[in-house]
Amino acid sequence: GGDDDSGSADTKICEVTDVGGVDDKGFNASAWAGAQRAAADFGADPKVLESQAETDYEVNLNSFIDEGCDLIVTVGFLLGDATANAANANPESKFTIVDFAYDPPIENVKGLVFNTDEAAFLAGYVAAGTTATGTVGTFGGINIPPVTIFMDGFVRGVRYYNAQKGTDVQVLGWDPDTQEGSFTNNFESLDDGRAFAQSLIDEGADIVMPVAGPVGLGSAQLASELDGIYIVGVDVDGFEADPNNASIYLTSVLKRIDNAVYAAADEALNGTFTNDLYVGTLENEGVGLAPYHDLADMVPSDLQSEVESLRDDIISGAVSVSG
Amino acid sequence: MGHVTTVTATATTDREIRTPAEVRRAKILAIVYLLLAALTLWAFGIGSEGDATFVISRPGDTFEVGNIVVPAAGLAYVVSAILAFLGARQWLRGFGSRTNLVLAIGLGLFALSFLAWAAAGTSFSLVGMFQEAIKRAVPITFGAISGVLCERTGIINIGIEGMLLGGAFTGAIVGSTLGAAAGMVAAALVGGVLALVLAILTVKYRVDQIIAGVVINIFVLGLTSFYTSQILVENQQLNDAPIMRAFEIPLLGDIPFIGPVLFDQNIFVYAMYLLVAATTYGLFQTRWGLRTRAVGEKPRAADTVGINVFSMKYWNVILGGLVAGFGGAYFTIGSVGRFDENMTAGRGFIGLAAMIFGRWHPVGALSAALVFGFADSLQVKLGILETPIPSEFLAMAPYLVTIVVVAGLVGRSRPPSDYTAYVKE
Amino acid sequence: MSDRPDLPETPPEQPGMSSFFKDLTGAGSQINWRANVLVPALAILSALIAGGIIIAFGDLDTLKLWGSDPGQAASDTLNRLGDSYVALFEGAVGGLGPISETLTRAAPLILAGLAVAIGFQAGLFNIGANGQMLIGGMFALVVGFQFDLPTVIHIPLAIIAALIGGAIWGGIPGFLRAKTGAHEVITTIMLNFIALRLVDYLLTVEFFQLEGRNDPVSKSVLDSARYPKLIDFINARYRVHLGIIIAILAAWFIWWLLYRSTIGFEFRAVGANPDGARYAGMNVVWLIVAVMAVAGAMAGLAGGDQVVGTLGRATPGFVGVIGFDAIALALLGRSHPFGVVAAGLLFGGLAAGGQNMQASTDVGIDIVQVIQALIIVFIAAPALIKAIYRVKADTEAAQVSQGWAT
Amino acid sequence: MELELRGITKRFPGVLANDNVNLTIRSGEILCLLGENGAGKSTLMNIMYGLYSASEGEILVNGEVVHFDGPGDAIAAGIGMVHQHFMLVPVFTVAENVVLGVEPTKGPGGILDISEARRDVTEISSQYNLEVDPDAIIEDLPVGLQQRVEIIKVLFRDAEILVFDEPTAVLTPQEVEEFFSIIRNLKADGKGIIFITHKLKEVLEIADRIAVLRRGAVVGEADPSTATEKTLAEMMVGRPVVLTVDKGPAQPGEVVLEVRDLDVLNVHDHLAVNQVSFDVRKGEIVGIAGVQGNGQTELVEALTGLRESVGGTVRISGQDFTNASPRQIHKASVAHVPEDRQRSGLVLKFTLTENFVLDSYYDEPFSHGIKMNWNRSRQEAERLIEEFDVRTPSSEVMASNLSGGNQQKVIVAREFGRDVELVIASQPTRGVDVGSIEFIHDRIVEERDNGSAVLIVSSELDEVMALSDRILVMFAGRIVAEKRPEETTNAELGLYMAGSTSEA
Ligand SMILES: Nc1ncnc2c1ncn2[C@@H]1O[C@H](COP(=O)(O)OP(=O)(O)OP(=O)(O)O)[C@@H](O)[C@H]1O
Ligand SMILES: Nc1ncnc2c1ncn2[C@@H]1O[C@H](COP(=O)(O)OP(=O)(O)OP(=O)(O)O)[C@@H](O)[C@H]1O
Ligand SMILES: [Mg+2]
Ligand SMILES: [Mg+2]
Repeated sequence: GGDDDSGSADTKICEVTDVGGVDDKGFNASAWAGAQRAAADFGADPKVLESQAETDYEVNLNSFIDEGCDLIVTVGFLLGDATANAANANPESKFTIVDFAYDPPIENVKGLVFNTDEAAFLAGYVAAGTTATGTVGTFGGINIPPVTIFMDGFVRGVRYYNAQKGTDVQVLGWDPDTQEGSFTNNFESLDDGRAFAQSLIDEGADIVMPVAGPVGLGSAQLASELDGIYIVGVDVDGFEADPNNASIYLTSVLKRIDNAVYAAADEALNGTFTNDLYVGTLENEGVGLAPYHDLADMVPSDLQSEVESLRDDIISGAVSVSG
Repeated sequence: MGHVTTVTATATTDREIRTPAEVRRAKILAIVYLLLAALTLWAFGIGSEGDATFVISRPGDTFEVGNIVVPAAGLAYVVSAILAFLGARQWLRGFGSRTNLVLAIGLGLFALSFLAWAAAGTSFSLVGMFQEAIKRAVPITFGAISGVLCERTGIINIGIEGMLLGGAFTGAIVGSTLGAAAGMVAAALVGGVLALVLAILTVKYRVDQIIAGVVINIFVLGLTSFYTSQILVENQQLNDAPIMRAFEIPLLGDIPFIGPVLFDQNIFVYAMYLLVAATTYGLFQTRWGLRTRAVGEKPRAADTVGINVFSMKYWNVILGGLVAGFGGAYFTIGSVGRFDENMTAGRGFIGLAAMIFGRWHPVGALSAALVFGFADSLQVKLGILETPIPSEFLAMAPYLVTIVVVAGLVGRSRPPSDYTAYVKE
Repeated sequence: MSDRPDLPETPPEQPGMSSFFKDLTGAGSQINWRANVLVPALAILSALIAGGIIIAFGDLDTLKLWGSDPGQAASDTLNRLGDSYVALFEGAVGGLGPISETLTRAAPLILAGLAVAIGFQAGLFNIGANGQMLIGGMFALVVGFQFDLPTVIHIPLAIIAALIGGAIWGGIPGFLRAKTGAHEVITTIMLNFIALRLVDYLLTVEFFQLEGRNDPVSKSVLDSARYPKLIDFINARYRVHLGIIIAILAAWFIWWLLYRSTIGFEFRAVGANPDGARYAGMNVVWLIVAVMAVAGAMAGLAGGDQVVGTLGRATPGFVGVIGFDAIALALLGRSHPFGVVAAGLLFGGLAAGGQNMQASTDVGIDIVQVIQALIIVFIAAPALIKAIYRVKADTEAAQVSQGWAT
Repeated sequence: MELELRGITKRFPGVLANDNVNLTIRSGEILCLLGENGAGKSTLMNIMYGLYSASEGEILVNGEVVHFDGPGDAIAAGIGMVHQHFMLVPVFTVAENVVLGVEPTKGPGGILDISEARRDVTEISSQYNLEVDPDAIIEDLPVGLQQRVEIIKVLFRDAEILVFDEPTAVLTPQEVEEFFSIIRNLKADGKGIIFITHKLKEVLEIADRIAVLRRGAVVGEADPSTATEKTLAEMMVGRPVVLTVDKGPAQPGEVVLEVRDLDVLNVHDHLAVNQVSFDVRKGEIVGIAGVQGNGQTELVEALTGLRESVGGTVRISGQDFTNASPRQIHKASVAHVPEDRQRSGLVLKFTLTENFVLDSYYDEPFSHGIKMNWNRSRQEAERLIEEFDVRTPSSEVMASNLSGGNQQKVIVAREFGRDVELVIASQPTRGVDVGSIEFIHDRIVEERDNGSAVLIVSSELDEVMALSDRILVMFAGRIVAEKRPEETTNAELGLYMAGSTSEA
């Protein structure tokens, strides 16, 4: 096994990535960011093992268990089974898994899930209120729930806007009812990011939400070369994550995986660890809408305030995002 | 005796005879036409209503041109009729030397009808799609031309994929640090170095050419992935190259449809046009070309007239590497400025297919690459026209087209070279 | 007749190890240790050295240090390399756990390696092992979760399914090559991509998906179809399973097929000289399809090993890059089934060790890929090795390709 | 000019191809180089032409030691060579081939001046009356014309010393005469000429001096005025040789092979065999004569199932075997000695044992079901090696390690080793030394006398004359004449081979 003595004395926060790798600019990355921040604040050292293939999950988990990590962070549904097995085999270790929930819950695993559609709903509403062409678009990486939940929320947000304002803003690239739409089928090719955004723009979209990790950077790049084209970022605030093209991010659908992981680490290292499912919502700011930054004056102030109240309505349940 | 031997000239006679293989192939092709006709009729014709609106100009073009509106069903009926006719004619007489041309036209019509069906009831931008097709053809063309240069001197270059990837990687890093121009040069150079390795392995050590190429692919993939995770992840500033913007060529750019599609592109596209022209002229009009082809076709013959076979092979392969490396820079400097593991995703191999499809001729290679580019941009486009086809299948399109093309045509195309390692005692 | 050298008094060959060595040495009368043992060994050594250099360059801080304090930099680099390779070694053979891990990873590698080696033996270059693994795996998967049968029937059934799936996916390029001359190098690679997408799609289909979830994760294989673990009674974590035994049996079978059966004779004849094969009345067209189908079947078995052996389910791209490592492996094993087994164990060790290296040092796991590529470079060009180490070995470079069109 | 080879030695893996050879050639003379296959003639010439580098020894031009790094240097030194196997690029035009390597160019960047090239070609061809169309594509030209292109090529590089390596092997007697007058012109023009051949008559007709090579060494020079075919042959082989085959008269029985109106296409889809009909009877040897490339290859391939015919029928012992598979034909007990042993007759990477069962492995006793019986195969191999005197250390060495002649013996042994009703042998003794030729010829006659029908295809007129009971001449895909050897002459057959049709 992979046990080496270096620093097994002090506390460790350990992440096992899925096959996307730690530099996926997506959930592996934000989980890692949270782990690192927590490690810094609580004087632990952060460790990560990248999984190259399915077969690696079990091994990576085991080597962390051997290292006696205080919290093992696993990322994504692919690690669902492996994490469950490891947790059951090692009741004394603590785990937390991103984007996954067990039912019934496992004693020593904390699931971290996010109602991303709540935030995406708001983004859709903003986009619908801001578009000049009356058409907005979105595309995804792979047709899987953690991706399509963004697209569902986005489209429903637009529809809600149309319903409110009697407008007819079109959304290209996703149909929540048939669950079919436009997908790059990868989370790597920035060139696809360009191409898919371009084809949406060709059809008149002027605001695009790419839900495909780094692929979106390609779309942002394209947008920054054209004028009047804006991007809605996902997961993290594109304005900060992608400084080159900061100016074209209308807003971003925040999915604060980092905060959730940080919180879990906090619990684990300070003896308050529970296996209660963590659900990121607008309410607990596990998900949210990023500020408009440079484009603030592009979003009419009354639209801004409508978004604020819409947020409260969603939190209060007055408006349902799963429309 | 002059006259005696001229009698011997060719053992042919007036009696026109086709090989059984030819006949079989012709019939198969005919059946393909008929199947396409049936498919068009059944899938795109019957029961599909609504007009498809093809947008062929962009807002802001110098000359705005009206949209083309076609009834999907109507078009399908016409196309399937034509295809059926082609099939019948193919079965009865065949098209002789024009077979491929006709096939291309037939497939084009089929694609058109397919589009009309997909876009029925909505509108979509042909300009956009063709523009995208050209962009996507760029790395494929560079790969294919690289292949042509190598194979014309008798070296199979399976390593194109690796050279593209190496170029992309280098372009990103050098571009980020020393600027785009330096990035493109460096990318080309890296391609050249990889090609040199290929040349040494195959020419000097007589390693099986295909193995050598595959080695280069695996090696570059491993190396770039290793350094990406090892260096680029922590040092994003090394992976943030400037990007070549598209610029419109005066006048040409104003031609309706053609203009925006062909002449409002970035430097790589224009470089592609130049490259194709240059290699075509070079291969068939210059001394270098004659010698290159001689070395490929019959190395010993070239050797006996004092041509240095080895250095010809070395230089042409290296040249091919430079081309592939530069083409690789398209992925980063020419498109998104950022390198990602295995971002070439098989384009190098599609380039090889394009080379074969294009019969080892630069212009042929370009046309073939455009077909793939089209298939590629088509799948992007179809995603947003809610077609019932799952996106995973759309994503297969370029690869399927490649297989169909190679299977359909390589059988009949004769490689221009003797690929066996040249031995000199 | 007088001046004709006498034949050696050796009795006619008995099948078995001696003849295995004969095969291993081509047709030479005595064992060619230099060509088949020494050169590969040196190739591996060289690859490790070159890999070390690459690792060194992967560490910017130390690289910077060279400017200021070369001595320190040197020792840092050496330590880093030392740690890395020690970790690599321990992770591969440092105890029962690592060995179990090595064997677990060796099984699919060996099977996929056979898939490539068979191709080489018949002059075909099968780069499609990955796709064939995926399809074979999916076939085994369906059998694995769909039917509820006693183990003694269920496992063999899953194996057969895997063989069939792989054979189909391998047979297609074979057929295309034989009938249209489409070169297998291109078609197999394209079929890899297609298989990848196909699996992505299938995993979104109700029938395959885990009940109650719509992630692209398949239903789990029933226990009755899972390969039993071999030494989990010692430690539940030792996951080496039946797969490795199946792999070795498969290697033996392929050896028998190639060197003891008429079919193998035909395979090898087609590979060595297609014209000669036609002249000898062999059905070259059928043979090419058959070769690719058999190769595909082996790859399919490798995919099955992953699904009903190691993983128990299918997810997008569940075979990783095993199918590509298999190429290096087949070359290293000189396309001989038993050579493939040896090479498979080595690469299994590299994979397990690389895992451990990543865990205990900061050296990324991709380096294993690089080292494997380097191994092929040196293997593919024995002349290179001979030049470097001044070995006198009459090894000629492996030859597989037969140009483009047939 | 004077060119001297001094102490030239050349080693190949396992072969001493040239052994301390000394040779001199001067302007205005014709030197004939004689030697059996593999004696080292081509190797020596290739060294002189800078293609191979000598292991030892040196080359002197006009007394100066020169060093050739490649043909370029040799050409520069005024040496030209017409190779045994033509060195032309098949898909190029005549003009392109002639100027290749010394292309006339116009403007910058080496742009080809092809019209200039055309002019040069026409000039030379008119000067030495070697008419040929500068724009013809080489692969469409018959060998005779291809040879002219080679000669023009050499003259275009104004060579002083011209080497011809077995130029007459592919020519009809008439073409040979034509060729001789050409080189006589060249000689008169002050060129020095080295002329390589196996054919003793030709040597005596044309040579000023004769040098004989054996096993790589010069075994002596001969004076054409005094030498006879017999003495030359003995110098070549190193022992007395019988130059004729002794065989009794044939007793033809019933028809075994019956070919009617056969049409076969060649690789370029041209009709290579055109309405060919003939019979071969039990107990007779039928020889097909003809210049290479007149359809013999395609004919044999069609008869043995290696090429689809597009018209006509083939019957063997009464049954229809038109377009049957090689396997079916093999099962009909037909022996086939293929034209190109290395390409199709053998698998060079296989052991002799494997090669001996190459076409019968699929059946008892060599296999049972799909299980090979290697012990049995090996015994068979050793039997055949014994019986056919194949020179090899053991049955387990690779075929590639055998000499050409011994490789041929392996094939003959495999095909004649079982009892067959029909023997089809093309070029049975190509590249085989005189000793082996005798042996193989005797075996062929023996097969006939054992009651097989035998079909021989050979471009060696002498061989056809010596072996056949009936001779068919093939020209341009047709059978243009049928003769009995005793009622015809080389000269007459040569006429038919050159296309003048039979009025008999
Ligand atoms: N490239 C080579 N490698 C190894 N051996 C060779 C090579 N070329 C020729 N040889 C050997 O060298 C010897 C001389 O060959 P060479 O071709 O010179 O004979 P030759 O006199 O020209 O015979 P032929 O009359 O058949 O042309 C033969 O034993 C031949 O097998
Ligand atoms: N290309 C080659 N590579 C390696 N060894 C060769 C080659 N050619 C010939 N030899 C070796 O040289 C020996 C002599 O071969 P060579 O071809 O000279 O015979 P030969 O004199 O031509 O007799 P034959 O007339 O039967 O061909 C052979 O036994 C063979 O082992
Ligand atoms: Mg010989
Ligand atoms: Mg010769």
